[in-house]
Amino acid sequence: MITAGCDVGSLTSKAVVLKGNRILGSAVIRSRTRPEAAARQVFDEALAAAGIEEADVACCLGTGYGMKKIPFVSGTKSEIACHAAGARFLAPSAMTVIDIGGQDCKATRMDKEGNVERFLANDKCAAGTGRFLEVMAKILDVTLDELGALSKKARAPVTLASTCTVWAQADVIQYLNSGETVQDVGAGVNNAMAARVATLANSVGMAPDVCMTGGVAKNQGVVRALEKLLSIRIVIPRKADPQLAGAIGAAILARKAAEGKGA
Amino acid sequence: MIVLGVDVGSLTAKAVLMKDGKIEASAVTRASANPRQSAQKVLDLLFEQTNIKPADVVFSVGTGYGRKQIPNVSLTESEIACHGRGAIWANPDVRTVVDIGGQDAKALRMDEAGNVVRYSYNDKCASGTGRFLEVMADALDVGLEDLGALSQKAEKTVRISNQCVVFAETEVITLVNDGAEPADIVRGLHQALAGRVAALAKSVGVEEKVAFTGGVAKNMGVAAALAEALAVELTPLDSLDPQLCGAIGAALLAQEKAKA
Amino acid sequence: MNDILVTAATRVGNPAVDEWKAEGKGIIGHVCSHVPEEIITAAGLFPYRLRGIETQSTSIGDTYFGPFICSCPKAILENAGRGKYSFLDGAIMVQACDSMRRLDECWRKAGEDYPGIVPPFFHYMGVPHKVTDYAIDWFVEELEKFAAALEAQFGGKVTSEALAEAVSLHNETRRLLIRLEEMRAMDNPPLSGEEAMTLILAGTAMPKSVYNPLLAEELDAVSGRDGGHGGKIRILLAGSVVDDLAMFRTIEAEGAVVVADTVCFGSRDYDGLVEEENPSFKSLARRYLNEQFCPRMFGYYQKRLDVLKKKIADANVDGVILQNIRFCDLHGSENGLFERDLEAMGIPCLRVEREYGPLGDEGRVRMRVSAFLERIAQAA
Amino acid sequence: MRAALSEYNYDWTLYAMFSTAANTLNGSRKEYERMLPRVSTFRGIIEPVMATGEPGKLFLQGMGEYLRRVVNAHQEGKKLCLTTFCQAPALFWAMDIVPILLEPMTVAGTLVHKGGTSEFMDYCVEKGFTETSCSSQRGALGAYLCGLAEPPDMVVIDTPGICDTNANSFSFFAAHENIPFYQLNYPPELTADRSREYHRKDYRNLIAFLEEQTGKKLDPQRLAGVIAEMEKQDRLICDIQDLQRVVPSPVPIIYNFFIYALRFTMGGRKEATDMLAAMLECAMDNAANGRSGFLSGEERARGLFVYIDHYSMNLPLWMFLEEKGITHLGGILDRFYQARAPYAGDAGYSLSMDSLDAMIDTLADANSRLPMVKQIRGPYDARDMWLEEALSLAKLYNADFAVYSGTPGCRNTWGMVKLLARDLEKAGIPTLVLNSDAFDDRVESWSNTKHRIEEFLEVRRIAG
Ligand SMILES: Nc1ncnc2c1ncn2[C@@H]1O[C@H](COP(=O)(O)OP(=O)(O)O)[C@@H](O)[C@H]1O
Ligand SMILES: Nc1ncnc2c1ncn2[C@@H]1O[C@H](COP(=O)(O)OP(=O)(O)O)[C@@H](O)[C@H]1O
Ligand code: SF4
Ligand code: SF4
Ligand code: SF4
Repeated sequence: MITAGCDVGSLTSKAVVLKGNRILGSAVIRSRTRPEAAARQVFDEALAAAGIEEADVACCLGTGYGMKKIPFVSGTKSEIACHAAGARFLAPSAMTVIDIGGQDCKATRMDKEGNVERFLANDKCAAGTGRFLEVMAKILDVTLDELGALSKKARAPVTLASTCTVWAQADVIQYLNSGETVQDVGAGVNNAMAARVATLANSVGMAPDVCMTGGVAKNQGVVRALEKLLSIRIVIPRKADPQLAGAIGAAILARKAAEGKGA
Repeated sequence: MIVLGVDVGSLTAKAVLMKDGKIEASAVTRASANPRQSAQKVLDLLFEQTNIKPADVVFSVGTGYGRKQIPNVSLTESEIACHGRGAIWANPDVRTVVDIGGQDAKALRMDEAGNVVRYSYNDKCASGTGRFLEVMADALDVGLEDLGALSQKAEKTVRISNQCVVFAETEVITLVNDGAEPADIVRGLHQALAGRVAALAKSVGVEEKVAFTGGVAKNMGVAAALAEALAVELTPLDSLDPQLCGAIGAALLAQEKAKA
Repeated sequence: MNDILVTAATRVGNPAVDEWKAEGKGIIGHVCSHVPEEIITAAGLFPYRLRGIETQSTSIGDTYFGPFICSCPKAILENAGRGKYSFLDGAIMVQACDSMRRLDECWRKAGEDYPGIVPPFFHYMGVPHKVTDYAIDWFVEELEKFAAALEAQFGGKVTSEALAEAVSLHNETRRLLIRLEEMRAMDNPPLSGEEAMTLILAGTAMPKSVYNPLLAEELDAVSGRDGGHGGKIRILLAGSVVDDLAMFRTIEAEGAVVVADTVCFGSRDYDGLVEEENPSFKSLARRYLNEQFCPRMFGYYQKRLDVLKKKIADANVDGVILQNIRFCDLHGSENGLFERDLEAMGIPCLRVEREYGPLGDEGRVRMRVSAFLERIAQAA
Repeated sequence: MRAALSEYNYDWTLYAMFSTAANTLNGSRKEYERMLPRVSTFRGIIEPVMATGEPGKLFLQGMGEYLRRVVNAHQEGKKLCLTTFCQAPALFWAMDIVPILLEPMTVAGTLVHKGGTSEFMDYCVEKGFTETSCSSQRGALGAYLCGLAEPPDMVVIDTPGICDTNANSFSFFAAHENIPFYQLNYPPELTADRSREYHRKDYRNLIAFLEEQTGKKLDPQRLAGVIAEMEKQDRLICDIQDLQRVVPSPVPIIYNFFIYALRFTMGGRKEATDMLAAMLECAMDNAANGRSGFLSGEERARGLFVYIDHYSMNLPLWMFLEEKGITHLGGILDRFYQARAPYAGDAGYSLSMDSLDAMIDTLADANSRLPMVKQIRGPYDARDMWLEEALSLAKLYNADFAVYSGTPGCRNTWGMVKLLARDLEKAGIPTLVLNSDAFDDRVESWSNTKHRIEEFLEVRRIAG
């Protein structure tokens, strides 16, 4: 059976087409202002990548911030449930998922069946979201890809005002002005991010293995710092882009729905 | 006598050359991560426009976030003092200055002599800054310069509940998704920003006349909302570019020091 | 539902306020469930609980309060600053929580800049944080001072007959609201949480003498009705002050029904009757200190947990939403304890931090609520 | 919590650092150099503390002794009571209970741990405590919540009615650990008789509670000893604070910190008295020779700290002021309102040893004048409260400016500091309100805070 998942996030939209346990095709695009259009586009791209027609898809579920706006799906599921399912698929040993997306960060604990047992989401402040890293990367004049690597090259990472994206920004500028290296400041950024996430992960009561999903899982600096803070090894999905986890989860839940199991 | 004022802010670098108390040339450029480079860039732009040579400058003053990193300036001064000085030069009746730049908003009050008697910064959130508008302009796919005009087309105001830049961005995206008119949203954003900054200004005590400076002052929508929130009329600084106010203040100070 | 009730629940001003004013009688605003409203009623005045509803921003509030303060008192000051509370003849400030008690000086200071916004009668009252005989004695003196101040300002006399009458009037309100709570606890509640809250809120903005008969009528009208809420996930709402309907709407829009609460404006106001036999300031002091559902009463956590557990059992609750307004550490951290202890008993909990009612962002709360409801449904 | 952090107990680490540091001062230069690596991050403050000579040495020894008592309490068969800095420790010492002063424990941790106590603060969040709460408690509280310290047997506070955030963190801890809890509750007015009555009754109740917890009666003899010591300390503090009025001030600025740190922990014990006596001697010597308390000699401006100070990263505030020649005139933390203090007016207390009742009552009075308890229990502009105090201190001590430094966790002061600043400015005192956090430099880094202070001095033309 072929199913699909479409995850319209605050920053990016993702779609995945699944056949059994095989990803036939996937796509990631920037979301911006029109979720309907973004969903359509990313879904079409995924279908094209999979080389199939929309009619071949037995069931497609939507998730993410814009899920209520996706016209072609047969139902929706929360991001929490989808990331959990996606993480299970990508890393079958996962019991805890840390998902850092563009506008929030969530930690979810699952039971053996992969059901959500407890979750926490940061509602406080944008510090601790992917957007925080984007803003910082911009000031540091590096790409998102490069930001993660800075940590490795740092000698003495700075301590950053981590309570607020914008305040941290002021701090970053102040540090650069006083001659700190881009590596040390960049590492400070990654550490500040990790510190916020660690608190969340600890509060949810982590059980091993811990799997990280969402775009920020691609930032090595954050992942390493987080491992250090949590004293634990973090599993980063290799089977597919971790940013796709939500969409994959939606596709899996779509399959369950189509098979009449749950949902 | 030729003097120079350089203002390296968080988002833009500005420079002004003054000759015998008149503005000879000015330049604005986007600041990079390195303030020294930004300063150099804006100075290059500045001297390109005139046949005055750097060597002709008798005194220079640096200000702004990156002031400590500006090469070869004779003196540095805080942007608070410079904005005050610039505004009172443009209009001697000005007593309160509201400055909204890229990174922060400030309000200051001066005595007749232009000494700052009180000032305050925006509180711990970025909702009252130019950065807020930049992010929103981006999210709405509107040019920064066009926000002001757009807000004047608004028929109603859409309230933005999040103060946080990052969360407000998502909220704006959702609003657009829900079919709200960009113009109405922009007016809501302007009111939100003006409301926060008005609170700041009121906490130092608003005394007429009030001038509005900094890059955001170029946005008529914010200016209108600020005037409304403060219930005063903003005093226009004639033809002076509000974004240059700090650099002008720095140049004025340079002139003063050179004379002394 | 009666229009007057809906207006009173959702607007700062309402016809009951206008009518009362037209009769030339005074209105006293207050801000905390620990204020013995009976004294105000006994003085011939109308106790009105202040809210920050209908605010768009807190520009005036932010001028006086600092940034790290609960947005609720800021929103109240906003309304005051904009003249929306011009119908008040007096206001009483109390040591509710630290954010709220600073409304006293911030309001007075704002009065220097916005002339006329401070009501002619402005009284500060202390409320003990513990219950001992000397705390009750001290509080009784505080109540006497308050009553004397009211008498001096408004000329009425707080006689023991008037007090007895006020006590039975307010107890009547409490009894009606407890009846409402029982209806909500039914398997298929005849009304939604939003409707119930509308009824409750209205009472804080109307003279009880006007409110009681209207409420009784509504309760009779809905009793026995099929509310269509059978089989829905049943939620209890706890934590910081909730004085508008947005939170209820958000939760119920996701398909759940709010069947109970322990919030200020909700059950916190009506739980616990005042002794009706020869009521005195002492009986008031006892009632208002002994009901310690607010974490401002330090050291009574266990008691509050017991109340919560009882409500969960009575209303057959499936999950508890523990919300707090940002910077409300009292509720925020007590929610942490509740979560630990309730989850250990197998009761699913969701903690959310938010802004005060009208300043809140529904979208972010909705996302969490929907995932929470999924979690409960999955477990079922 | 990071594994490395949980290797050693929090309180034990502090004890080891302080006592090692105190010992270095007794040895030769060579021994000192050898000792330094063992006190790692703490080194940054040893030099400046040492530069103050005898008082600094006695300060470190006093803190070392205090911490020794904390870590050994259970071994010595004593009860440990978790309490707050604005609760007079004298009563506990008199009842043979070792008080854990939570906020001073946070400050000490801030000085000793690399990166301060931020990770411990985060640990509170993991236990369900709010991250917006006052950081002065959250630092050490994190360590106590995760069992990284000698566990307290009970909790006693006097902040209900004063500060919710403070009281709440203690009641949270007591509920979390399910241990006995006692609160002294203050009414809003300071000097009214009925409030004093309330407090005295409450204080007696507290004694009954402590007796029940320890199974021992309050020993009048012992109480008298502690009160006599407190009385001596009060006199010394008043004399030092009198000298601070001289321009230039002959009192080294770091003394303010020493005074409150030891008064909060060792008030009523000899160690604090010795330190204060040494301080007075040095200050008098400076005064006699017309010297300022600055190493550099010159006093360029005088600042009043209307709230607390800034502690993160090796006391940078004091180093900065020292470098700039700006006298720290103290603030609410070191004003205790003894009747003979130069600022006391009629709000002062006097200790009495006439009878057991008199001792208890006057100790209760002293308690009711402690920092925060006095200033912010009621409306900020009421009699004897924050505004009146700040204005009179500024005048009495010839302050050129005032600074509010606090923590975003402080609902109380953030609810009124804008008003205070406005009123101080109206009285001609330039006032700076900092957004930083005294204990957590992740809220605002010290370099940014310093930038704000420098800018203020520059714009308001203070200190040349
Ligand atoms: N190549 C990359 N390397 C590191 N981080 C990345 C990369 N790509 C994206 N990110 C991070 O991921 C975030 C977006 O995550 P995503 O899960 O797509 O968010 P959402 O689902 O909310 O739209 C970005 O803000 C960015 O910080
Ligand atoms: N043409 C324009 N129209 C409207 N707003 C503008 C314009 N140019 C700049 N701005 C606003 O001004 C801000 C930059 O202000 P500026 O005073 O230069 O900042 P800083 O001094 O902090 O670098 C930008 O964030 C933007 O919001
Ligand atoms: S503190 Fe900063 S990141 Fe947090 S809400 Fe405010 S602007 Fe956003
Ligand atoms: S919500 Fe909390 S902080 Fe706000 S007024 Fe109520 S108790 Fe106070
Ligand atoms: S600093 Fe403020 S919040 Fe912290 S204990 Fe003191 S009064 Fe309370």
